[in-house]
Amino acid sequence: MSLIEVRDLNVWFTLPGGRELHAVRGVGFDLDAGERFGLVGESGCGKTTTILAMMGLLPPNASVAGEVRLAGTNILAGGEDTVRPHRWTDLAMVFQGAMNALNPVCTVGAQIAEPILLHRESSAAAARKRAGELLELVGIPAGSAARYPHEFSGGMRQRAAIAMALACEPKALLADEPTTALDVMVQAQILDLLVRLSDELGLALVLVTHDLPVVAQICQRAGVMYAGEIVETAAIDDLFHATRHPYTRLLFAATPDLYGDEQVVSIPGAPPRLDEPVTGCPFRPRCDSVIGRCERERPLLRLAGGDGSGAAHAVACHRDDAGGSGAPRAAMGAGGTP
Amino acid sequence: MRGGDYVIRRVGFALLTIFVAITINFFLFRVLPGTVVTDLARVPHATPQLRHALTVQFGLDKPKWEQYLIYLRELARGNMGISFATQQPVSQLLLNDLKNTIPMVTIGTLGAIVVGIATGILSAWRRGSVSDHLSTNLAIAFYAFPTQFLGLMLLILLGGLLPTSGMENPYAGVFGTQSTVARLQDIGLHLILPALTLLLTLYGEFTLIMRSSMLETLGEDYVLTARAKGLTDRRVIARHAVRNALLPIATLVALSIGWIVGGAILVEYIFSWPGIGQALWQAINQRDYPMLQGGFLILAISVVVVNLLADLAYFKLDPRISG
Amino acid sequence: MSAIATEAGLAGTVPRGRAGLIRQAITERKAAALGLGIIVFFIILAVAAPLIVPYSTTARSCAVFAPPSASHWLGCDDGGIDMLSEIISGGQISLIIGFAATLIAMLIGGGVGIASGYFGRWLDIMLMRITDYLLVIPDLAFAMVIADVWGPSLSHVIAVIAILEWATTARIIRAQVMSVKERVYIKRARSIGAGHARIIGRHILPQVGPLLMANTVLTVAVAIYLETALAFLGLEDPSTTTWGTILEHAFDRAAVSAGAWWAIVPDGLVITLLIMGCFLLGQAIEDALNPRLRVAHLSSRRWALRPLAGRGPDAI
Amino acid sequence: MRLRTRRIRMALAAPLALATAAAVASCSASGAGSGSSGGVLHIGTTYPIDSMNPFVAQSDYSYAVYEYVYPQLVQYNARLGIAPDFARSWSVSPDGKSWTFHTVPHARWSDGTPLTAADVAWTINEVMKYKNGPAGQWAGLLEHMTGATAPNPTTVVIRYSTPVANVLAQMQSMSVLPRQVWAPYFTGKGSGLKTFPNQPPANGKPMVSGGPFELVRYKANQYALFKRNPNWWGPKPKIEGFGLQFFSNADAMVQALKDGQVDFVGEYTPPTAVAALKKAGFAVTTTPSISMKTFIINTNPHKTTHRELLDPRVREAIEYATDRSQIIKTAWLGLAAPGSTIIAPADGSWHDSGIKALPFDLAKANALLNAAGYKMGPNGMRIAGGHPMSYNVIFPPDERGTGDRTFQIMQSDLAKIGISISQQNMDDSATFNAISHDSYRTFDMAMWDWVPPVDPDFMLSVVTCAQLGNNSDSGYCNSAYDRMYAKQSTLISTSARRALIGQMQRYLYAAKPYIILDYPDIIEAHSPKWTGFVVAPVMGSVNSLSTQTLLQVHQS
Repeated sequence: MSLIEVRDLNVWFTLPGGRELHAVRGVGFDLDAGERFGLVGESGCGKTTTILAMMGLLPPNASVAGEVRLAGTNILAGGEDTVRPHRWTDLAMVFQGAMNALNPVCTVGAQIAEPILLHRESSAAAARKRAGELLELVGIPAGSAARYPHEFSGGMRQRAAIAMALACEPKALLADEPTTALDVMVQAQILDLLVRLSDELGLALVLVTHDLPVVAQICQRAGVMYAGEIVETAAIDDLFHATRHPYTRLLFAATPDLYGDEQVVSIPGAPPRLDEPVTGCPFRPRCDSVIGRCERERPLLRLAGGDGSGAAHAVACHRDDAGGSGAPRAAMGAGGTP
Repeated sequence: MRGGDYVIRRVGFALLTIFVAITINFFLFRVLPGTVVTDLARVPHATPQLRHALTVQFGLDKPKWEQYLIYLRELARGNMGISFATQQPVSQLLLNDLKNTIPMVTIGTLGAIVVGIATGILSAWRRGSVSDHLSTNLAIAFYAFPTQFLGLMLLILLGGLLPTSGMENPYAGVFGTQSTVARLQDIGLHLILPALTLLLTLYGEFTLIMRSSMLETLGEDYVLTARAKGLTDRRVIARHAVRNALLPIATLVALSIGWIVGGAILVEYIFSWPGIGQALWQAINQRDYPMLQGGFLILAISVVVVNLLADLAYFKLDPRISG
Repeated sequence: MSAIATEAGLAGTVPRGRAGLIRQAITERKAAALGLGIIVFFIILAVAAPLIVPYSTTARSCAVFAPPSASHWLGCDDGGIDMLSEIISGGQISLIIGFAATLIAMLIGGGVGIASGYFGRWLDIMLMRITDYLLVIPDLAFAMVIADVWGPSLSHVIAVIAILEWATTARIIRAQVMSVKERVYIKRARSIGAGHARIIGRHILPQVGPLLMANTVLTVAVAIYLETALAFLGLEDPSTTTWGTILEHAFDRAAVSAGAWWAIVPDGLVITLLIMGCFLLGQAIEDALNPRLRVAHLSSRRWALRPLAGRGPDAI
Repeated sequence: MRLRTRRIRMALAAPLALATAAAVASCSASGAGSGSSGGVLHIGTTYPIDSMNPFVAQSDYSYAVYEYVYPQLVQYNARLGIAPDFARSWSVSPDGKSWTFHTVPHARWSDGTPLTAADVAWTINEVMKYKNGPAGQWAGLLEHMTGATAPNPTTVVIRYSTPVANVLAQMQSMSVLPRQVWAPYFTGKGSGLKTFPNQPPANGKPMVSGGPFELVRYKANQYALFKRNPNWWGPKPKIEGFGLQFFSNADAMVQALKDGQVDFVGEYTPPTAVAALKKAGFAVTTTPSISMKTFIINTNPHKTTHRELLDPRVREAIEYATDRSQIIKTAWLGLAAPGSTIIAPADGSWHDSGIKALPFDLAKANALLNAAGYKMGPNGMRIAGGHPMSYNVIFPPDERGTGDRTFQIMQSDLAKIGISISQQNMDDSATFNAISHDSYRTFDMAMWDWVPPVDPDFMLSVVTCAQLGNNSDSGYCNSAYDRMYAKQSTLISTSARRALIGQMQRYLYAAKPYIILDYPDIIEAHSPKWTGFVVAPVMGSVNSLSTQTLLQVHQS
């Protein structure tokens, strides 16, 4: 049994007009201690909603189904009250907009010490000392605990957010596009930091991003999401080199690599509206290898014919059930391999 | 100190505004047709000598500019002249009146702020619920009530239960012993209706502003972070949302001080509260320039001071302002 | 908007241009529709006043403080004049004062706001000191003196209210103009040689227009409020019948002691209703113009739980 | 409700005489009625005591307080005749130029210092020195006076340059000041006279008093509390003390009466509250007063505009179109008497009952105007001197409330005879300014009122040429009338003076500078638990005419 098991997670949003938007449609994956799992997909595919749903951080007009089992027990069973104790103690989160993820009118140190005081320590001094250590851990001088978020640079603010996430030694860190808002140099430092922390502290990491090279660089396994569900999941090498789902393949083709020797191909059309029912495979309108069944039947995520090289490789595509698979594209350019 | 020049600049602006207030005040009252001497008209056998004596005594015979310079010189010495009507030094009278107005206005305003902020937070947190609609519409209704109408209604409805005029029942102290505690209680009782009227006409604005400011703050990412940290709703609101939502309230209080004073005048008029509003009202009737100028000056200074305090409070509350 | 909102597609259909925004604000929010309804009702009442007024407002038609009866639904006031007719025709003049004063306040306030916001420097400092003074002075006390100086005729009351109210408008418009002025397309327009008048006309006014509209409606509420306060303190011409003078007559002739609630309550409620109407509408337009109202992350209502949806046996 | 201190203080300087006995309540001086003594009478008023300094105060309740705090030589009895007070008896020299008063022996001030005739002489002589300066407010009391001497502790002799008719009335309203308190202020330029607050010292001791009560606590514009003066030389008052509380509006005052916060409400009880108060079981007394509401028409011969108003037929027509009974019914709810001459009937024998006001007769008014040649022009207005007969009526705030309704009635009636009037509102100062502008040559009409003292001298003086720019609000100036006025002020014998005053009233009624609209009643209300009120035609029971009420009032 792995550290975190997400089973058939569904999220609906009731819109003001009364219509319902099915943002997450039966997502499931497992996460072991120290493992780094990437969740990839275009914006609006439900990846952020998924990790927010795991911590119950949804707005009032949302409704959730499915299970998030932590050491066997489903923390979403009783709604907000059962999930709250697990927040920051078991699952912690780092948000994308580092600029205002920190409270502008409180010092950084105080914001880091706050969860420690809440869940762990009783004395403020101990919490403050721990906050200083955490800042040092993420490469920020402990002295700057007394300064305010607007006095930090983008990178420092994200480091502080990470330090805050580690305040109560969580089992898993859910990172929502942690580096998207940062420039490339700072991005690399943050990613190294995440990898180092994951290895040293055995911290499980779920990295939500639309940036494939980043996933390739630091994740061991990844799942590709489209229109609210995982369409393909595999170990990082299989995903890049033994791509089975047409969307994944097209996604790689749409990502310019460092040396630019490949012709960048954009995927025509747009993801389907999540507030309307979908018949058949959601990717069908944009897929380049449509077969008869795609029209009628919605493909389910099934274990593909594994090539026996380790972690399971699952895909939700009718072509795959038929034994053959779309011609895998040539291996990614040099930048793609870890 | 952080933003030292910010404070100096704000104080500078405040002083400039007060000076403008003094000048405009002075000439504003000289525009009134008729002077206090004409007001003495129809005093039986007020001999022409008396009228002349009064004109000279109040310096009404000198050209306006000279009067203005005299007025500035006297003001620098803290002497606001003597009231034409009662011949007593204006500063003493006005400070006395201010002493009566301040408790009533402070309690009414603070009450309004507290009630306004509390209902604002509650209805923001319970957005869309019945209690939200109820408290918002009630706030708008009370805010829309003309102060004098509200005062009259309270006078009619609570007239029997609570004292409806004056600041205290003076008899107890004179015709029998009355401990200071009993006297304070008595004043407290007399305070309820005027302060309540002021509270009800003012709190609505604070509720609405606080509600929209809270709604905006609750949409900020750091609220999500706070919730993610496992804080209960109450703690998230108290620790993170309210502090940020309070910023616009500080400026609103400053802006509405002029409105509060207007309300105080009406409330004092209805409940015979012997405050500065009442004094201003009588001064206008008796064409009592020194009292009018003094009263306006005190009101202008108090408004400017409150504005300054609000600026400084805002500056202190929000570290982002470098000043 | 935070990540969730975009994903949840809550933005809905974005209305075309600012005017559409206001129309949407009114249709969307019940309160705004109610506010607009109240205002329109009173305007119609004022326009139709001469036709539907049951009794004359100057001639006596019943006993002093006669209680409400079949012939006089709202009884009579201290001069034996029918209360209902007074309120209907009183509304006519109160509205005229309210709208006229607001119009003047908007013109002056808007002008000063745009001028000081757009041209800035010394003009800005000078104009702002005057506005500071007007904001600093308690408006009712100021109005008392001015109305006393000029004598309590109708036009003086309008002028007094206009003088007091343009300062707040100027302040708001100035802030908006200064933010708009910094926008890129204004700088670009100036760089291609557009004259000040053109820039103000083409770019700044459309931006400022809706905000001015919202502020106008709120100022009407304040103008009516001030009118009644001035009348109550006896600074309005008692021979004209307005909602304010009705209350003043009642108060002057001790209606409360005479137990004549009908001389006070209906008039007070009518004033409150109109002010509420203006306020609801103004507030709604302001909300519509203020797109930053996000989805709240925190609310007393919680997200709901649903039973597990059916999935294939071997699905992960 | 406007602050009306100014118009009332006329009651101050000139002599006062009480109205006929009819108005007086039953209780006689000796206090035969039973009922417990003691208790504190709580009085409510809408006129604040603006100052305790008699050289500054203008509110009539201030003068009522001086009546009870300082001694006066004489006072009025229930029949408005002059009765002994601090002076036991008095006599006048044959040439009428010197008056001798014999004062109460062994009297003492509240602080124990002896109160003798010397105090009276001292007060008169000191005020004489400053009457053209700070003590100007008392100038009227000391007219034609040359000085006073006190040959012995119980005799004071006051000498005049010419015989003066109303010496007794003047002495009634002149308070004797305690020398031990006021002496330091009657020095140098006397500027201290006006700035001395004359209030109880901070240490809580009462203010030095020579009357039945002493002022114990005073807060400007709030309240004044009085206790019995232990050392008072006159009959002991039944009540232990009384308090005057100020209300900013009539509703608050009536509400306080209903709540029991106040026992007695005098003078300006609103007529509209009378019915409700009676229903609630309160004792409401109404009595004719000598105050009057006037409709002023400019009679100044040098008038620049609308000279048709100088035509007596026009003024007569306007009086015919004045519906006094409707005004009394609507504006005063019946609590007023129809007006006629400037000396009110409630003023007793001075009123000339021979003068009958013109009845309300629109036909006669139209006939008069047609006869005078003022044809009816377009939109219902007659034409005079080439322009429509439409006039501005200057309207002071004192007239708000009842005055508004009176104006509306006159406006609609005058319209029926082709004259249109419009209300021109302004405050007190501006009103006098507008009337006296350009020496009374520009104003057409005005509405104002008078609350004169009981003695007719003041009311008659208001229309003399000497008062132009001072007390005159009509601009009327006629040398024949002035000669009559000067003569009456020297007639010692009341019967001769009464005859001349009657002739003056008839003369004025014909000239019609004023149309006297009505004489509003005094309206008072008090809780049934109190009795013994002596109502007077000026200010009602608590007045500046005598100390009777507060000596006799007690809980029944």
